[in-house]
Amino acid sequence: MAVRAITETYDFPSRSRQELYGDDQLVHVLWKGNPLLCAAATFRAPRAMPFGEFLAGLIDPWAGSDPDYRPGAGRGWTLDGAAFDPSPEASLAELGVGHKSLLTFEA
Amino acid sequence: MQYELRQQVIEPRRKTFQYLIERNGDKPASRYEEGTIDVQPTENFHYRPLWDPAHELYDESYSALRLTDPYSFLDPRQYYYAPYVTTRAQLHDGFGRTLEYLEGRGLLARLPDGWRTLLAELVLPLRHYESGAQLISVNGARFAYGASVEQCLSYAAFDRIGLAQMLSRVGFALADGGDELLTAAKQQWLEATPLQGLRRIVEELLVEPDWAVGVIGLDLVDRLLYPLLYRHLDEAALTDGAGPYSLIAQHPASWYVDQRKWLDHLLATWVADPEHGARNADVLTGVVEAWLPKAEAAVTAYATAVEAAVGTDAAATVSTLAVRVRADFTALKGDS
Amino acid sequence: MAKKLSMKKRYSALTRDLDWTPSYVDPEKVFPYTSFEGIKIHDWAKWEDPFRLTVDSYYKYQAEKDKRLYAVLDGFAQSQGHLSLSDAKYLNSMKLFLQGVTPLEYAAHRHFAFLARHYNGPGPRFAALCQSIDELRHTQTEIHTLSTYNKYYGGMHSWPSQFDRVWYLSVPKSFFDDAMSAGPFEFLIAISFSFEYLLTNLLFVPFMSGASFNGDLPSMTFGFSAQSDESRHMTLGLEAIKFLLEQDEANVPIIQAWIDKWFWRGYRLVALIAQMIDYMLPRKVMSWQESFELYFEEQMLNGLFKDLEFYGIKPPRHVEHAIAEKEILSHQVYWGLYSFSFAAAFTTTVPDAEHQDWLRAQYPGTFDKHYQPLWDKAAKIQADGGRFFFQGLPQLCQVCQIPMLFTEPGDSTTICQREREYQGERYHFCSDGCQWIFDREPEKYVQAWLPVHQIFQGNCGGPSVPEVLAWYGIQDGDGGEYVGSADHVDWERWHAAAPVRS
Amino acid sequence: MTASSVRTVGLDLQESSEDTRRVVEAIEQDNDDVVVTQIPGLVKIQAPGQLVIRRETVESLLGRPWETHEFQLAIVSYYGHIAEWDDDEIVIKWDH
Repeated sequence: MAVRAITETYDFPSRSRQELYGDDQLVHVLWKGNPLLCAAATFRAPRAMPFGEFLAGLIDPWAGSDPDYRPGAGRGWTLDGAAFDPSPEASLAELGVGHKSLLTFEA
Repeated sequence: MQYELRQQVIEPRRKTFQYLIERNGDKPASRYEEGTIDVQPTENFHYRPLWDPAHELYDESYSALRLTDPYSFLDPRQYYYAPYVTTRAQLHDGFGRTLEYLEGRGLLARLPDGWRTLLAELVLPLRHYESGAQLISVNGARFAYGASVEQCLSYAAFDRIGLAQMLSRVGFALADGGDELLTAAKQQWLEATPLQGLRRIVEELLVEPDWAVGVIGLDLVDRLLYPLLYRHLDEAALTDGAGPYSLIAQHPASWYVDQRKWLDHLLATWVADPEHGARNADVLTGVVEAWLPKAEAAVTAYATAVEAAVGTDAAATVSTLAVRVRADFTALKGDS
Repeated sequence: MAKKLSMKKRYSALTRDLDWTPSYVDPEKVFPYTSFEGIKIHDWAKWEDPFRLTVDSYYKYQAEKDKRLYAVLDGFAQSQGHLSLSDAKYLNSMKLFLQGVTPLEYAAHRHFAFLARHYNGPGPRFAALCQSIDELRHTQTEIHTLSTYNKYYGGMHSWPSQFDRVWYLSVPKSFFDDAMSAGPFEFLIAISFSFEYLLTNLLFVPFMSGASFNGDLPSMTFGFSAQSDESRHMTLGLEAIKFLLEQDEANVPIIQAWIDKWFWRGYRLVALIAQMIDYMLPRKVMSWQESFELYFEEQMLNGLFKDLEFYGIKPPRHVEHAIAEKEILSHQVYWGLYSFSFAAAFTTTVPDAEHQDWLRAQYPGTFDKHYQPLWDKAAKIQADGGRFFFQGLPQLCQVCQIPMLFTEPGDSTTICQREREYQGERYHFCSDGCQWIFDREPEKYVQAWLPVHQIFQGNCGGPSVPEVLAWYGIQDGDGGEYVGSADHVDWERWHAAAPVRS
Repeated sequence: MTASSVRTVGLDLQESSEDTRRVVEAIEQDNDDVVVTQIPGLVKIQAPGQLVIRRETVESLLGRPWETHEFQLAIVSYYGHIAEWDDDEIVIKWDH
């Protein structure tokens, strides 16, 4: 269904579109089954960033909000709903992690 | 048994809100200031209006008249809601007492015929003028930029409905409680020649896209109509044995004095603006050139009918008033 | 003998008879905004004026109400009344109120002025005009009521700019921006009907009753005083919906879709109220669940919607999800605020033992099972010298803009995630309700100014938390943990000086 | 009609003033099966079907003239539909 406006066109760009982040993008990460972290986190990361760096530099410090978290403990990863087995060396772009993709893990 | 609180002086952390501290330093602020300054949102609006995608929800470009800082204009009356309704409750209470007195003594029935005709056929129809004035003012209440300007316009809009109701109540009183004179007055407004200029200008101002042009255009009419009706005719009534007219006129007249205070100050603030002042003055000149001749023609036609009813020099009064309005606008620019 | 007109006839002569149809200009141009939404009005004269209040009576009663209110405010300030609140942390609820609700009153003031100008019918125009200046009253009486507290406590000093900038305040702001940017009929259904009639009791009544119970006489007085205007506004909402439904059958599906949208939009907004009622009031009046059952389920679903059935209107879409959430909503939202209060202009804290007992008693089915363990863990972290915070920025719902902390319907342990791709970009939603709203008008919601995304774009003062907090105008001690905060320390100091016997 | 199909309507009034207490009494006099509950700061009044506030009754209890507009100073909230608000009475009921 389309919006009903007084003018024929009512068209404004997304205020979160990827080009606003240059070579970077936003990535959402959800720790499933841990209610201590009430929601998924959003990170800004270069598309060329290797997954290992993303994990160690961004996810681990955040997941460490829970004192019981051990760095690298994540398993059972999914990417946008599909099972996902990332190689630490591959970049986010190579792994198919896109702008505002949702990664989930359990620990 | 006696208790006493150990004396303790609690120093406040701050004396007012941060937005006023930044403007004026940390000193106590008035309720008017706390309830007005910086209250309107200014940034990060989420969605463009479906009814006007070219603008933001609050947008300075809704008028050609701009202020560098919208709060360089503050209401000299310092009306926030409570003093506003309190003052107006007194105005309407006073009007109600006047009407009660006139009705109680049967004084309206003793009006000279010409004055009765004036009230019924020329003054009562102006309740529709007030109703149009309300729409023009409330448009400014939505589209003006900044809570100080729009607040004055909001109250002015409500005032106009109040004025329309005052006139309507005169209509009830003249008809002994019935509404037949009001029905007739509406026909006058719609059809009588002396009123058509006024109706036309109100309708044209209703479709004026710049809210401020609408408000100033209306004010140009007010500047001719109010002094004519409630000052010139007030004096004529007293010499002509139409005291009840004067008793009624005092109430809209006192409202008009109040209305001038904020509006004159707004005009002066526009012209004095450090950044937009010169441009604002040009815009105002354009508005006066476009609308004052129409206003003068409309009110003169009306005044001619007034003369026919009560025989004063109403039309000449209008041209004197128009000269003064022009001079006031010239002086306004000279002051800056 | 004077003829006396009935109140109805007199009122009509004083208000709607003032109107005329313009002939010197095109009437369509005088009212340009009332056709694009597809609502059909055949006869504006069918509008029934529910409150026949003339201008002189309006001034008289409003002046009387304000006289009473300001007398209370002055007396309270003179007697240092703030010292007799139940506790300084009570004021967290009023901080959120000033930051998040007062600006909505102001927005309503401005946009009812739009309706007061742009409806074709004089009846609804006059009702809107009254509401416009009533809402200005509410804005100002709230500011003036809370002004006293602002002098002695944190978090209230910068509310107007915070409404434009701070992450959690984009929830109320986007809600009202959504309504204001809609056409004049949708605005009326959104605010007058869905918000004022359907949901506002949930906001004001338990909350103001809570103010009374917690020694906040000024807020109780302004709240009840504002509500007396609100009852007129509710009437406008109900009259409006009946009028629109009766005008043309083709209006019914349009109105139904607006009810569906605005119920959910409003319900998500009052999630902030749910946590206030259950977690921010030191002395409790009633739980969120009780207020929801009383003010929404009993009065609206079993009362109002039975009435609207007559027109073919059904209860709002997704209402079953709201009902299913009533035992978990306040806990989830407060836990979220607890996690992020390092970036807020209010403080949060672990509920004390007595408070937890109350929560347990009110929510026997959910508190022990799901939320007690969280508070135990938070308390343990605190006992070890730390304080639990979510050390990152949360994923936000594209529509309601609340962090995506809500759970799947019927499964209170799985975070609900909904996703849509629109013009090559992914968008996420907290619920079926929010996703449905996006799907109707994606062109609108792609414009959302999502605080987290804006921080990452560098539009909020800088990349670090201190820079963002400075841009938010949050001062030292405004946010974070209540225990040890500036308000807590001051409160303890002021009350250490106990009354002494002479 | 079963009992449960009669929907209630209701009013929340400020409990603070002496005048309001008389209004509550008037409502109790003029309506059957009224349930009055107190919550902090408030009086909650509910009745099956409809609620009427009559000027005459309020005036006799107050011992002075009372305009129905004055009800505004007492009302906090209501549910139902204000079917009538004129010089003599205020009626709250559901329409359908």
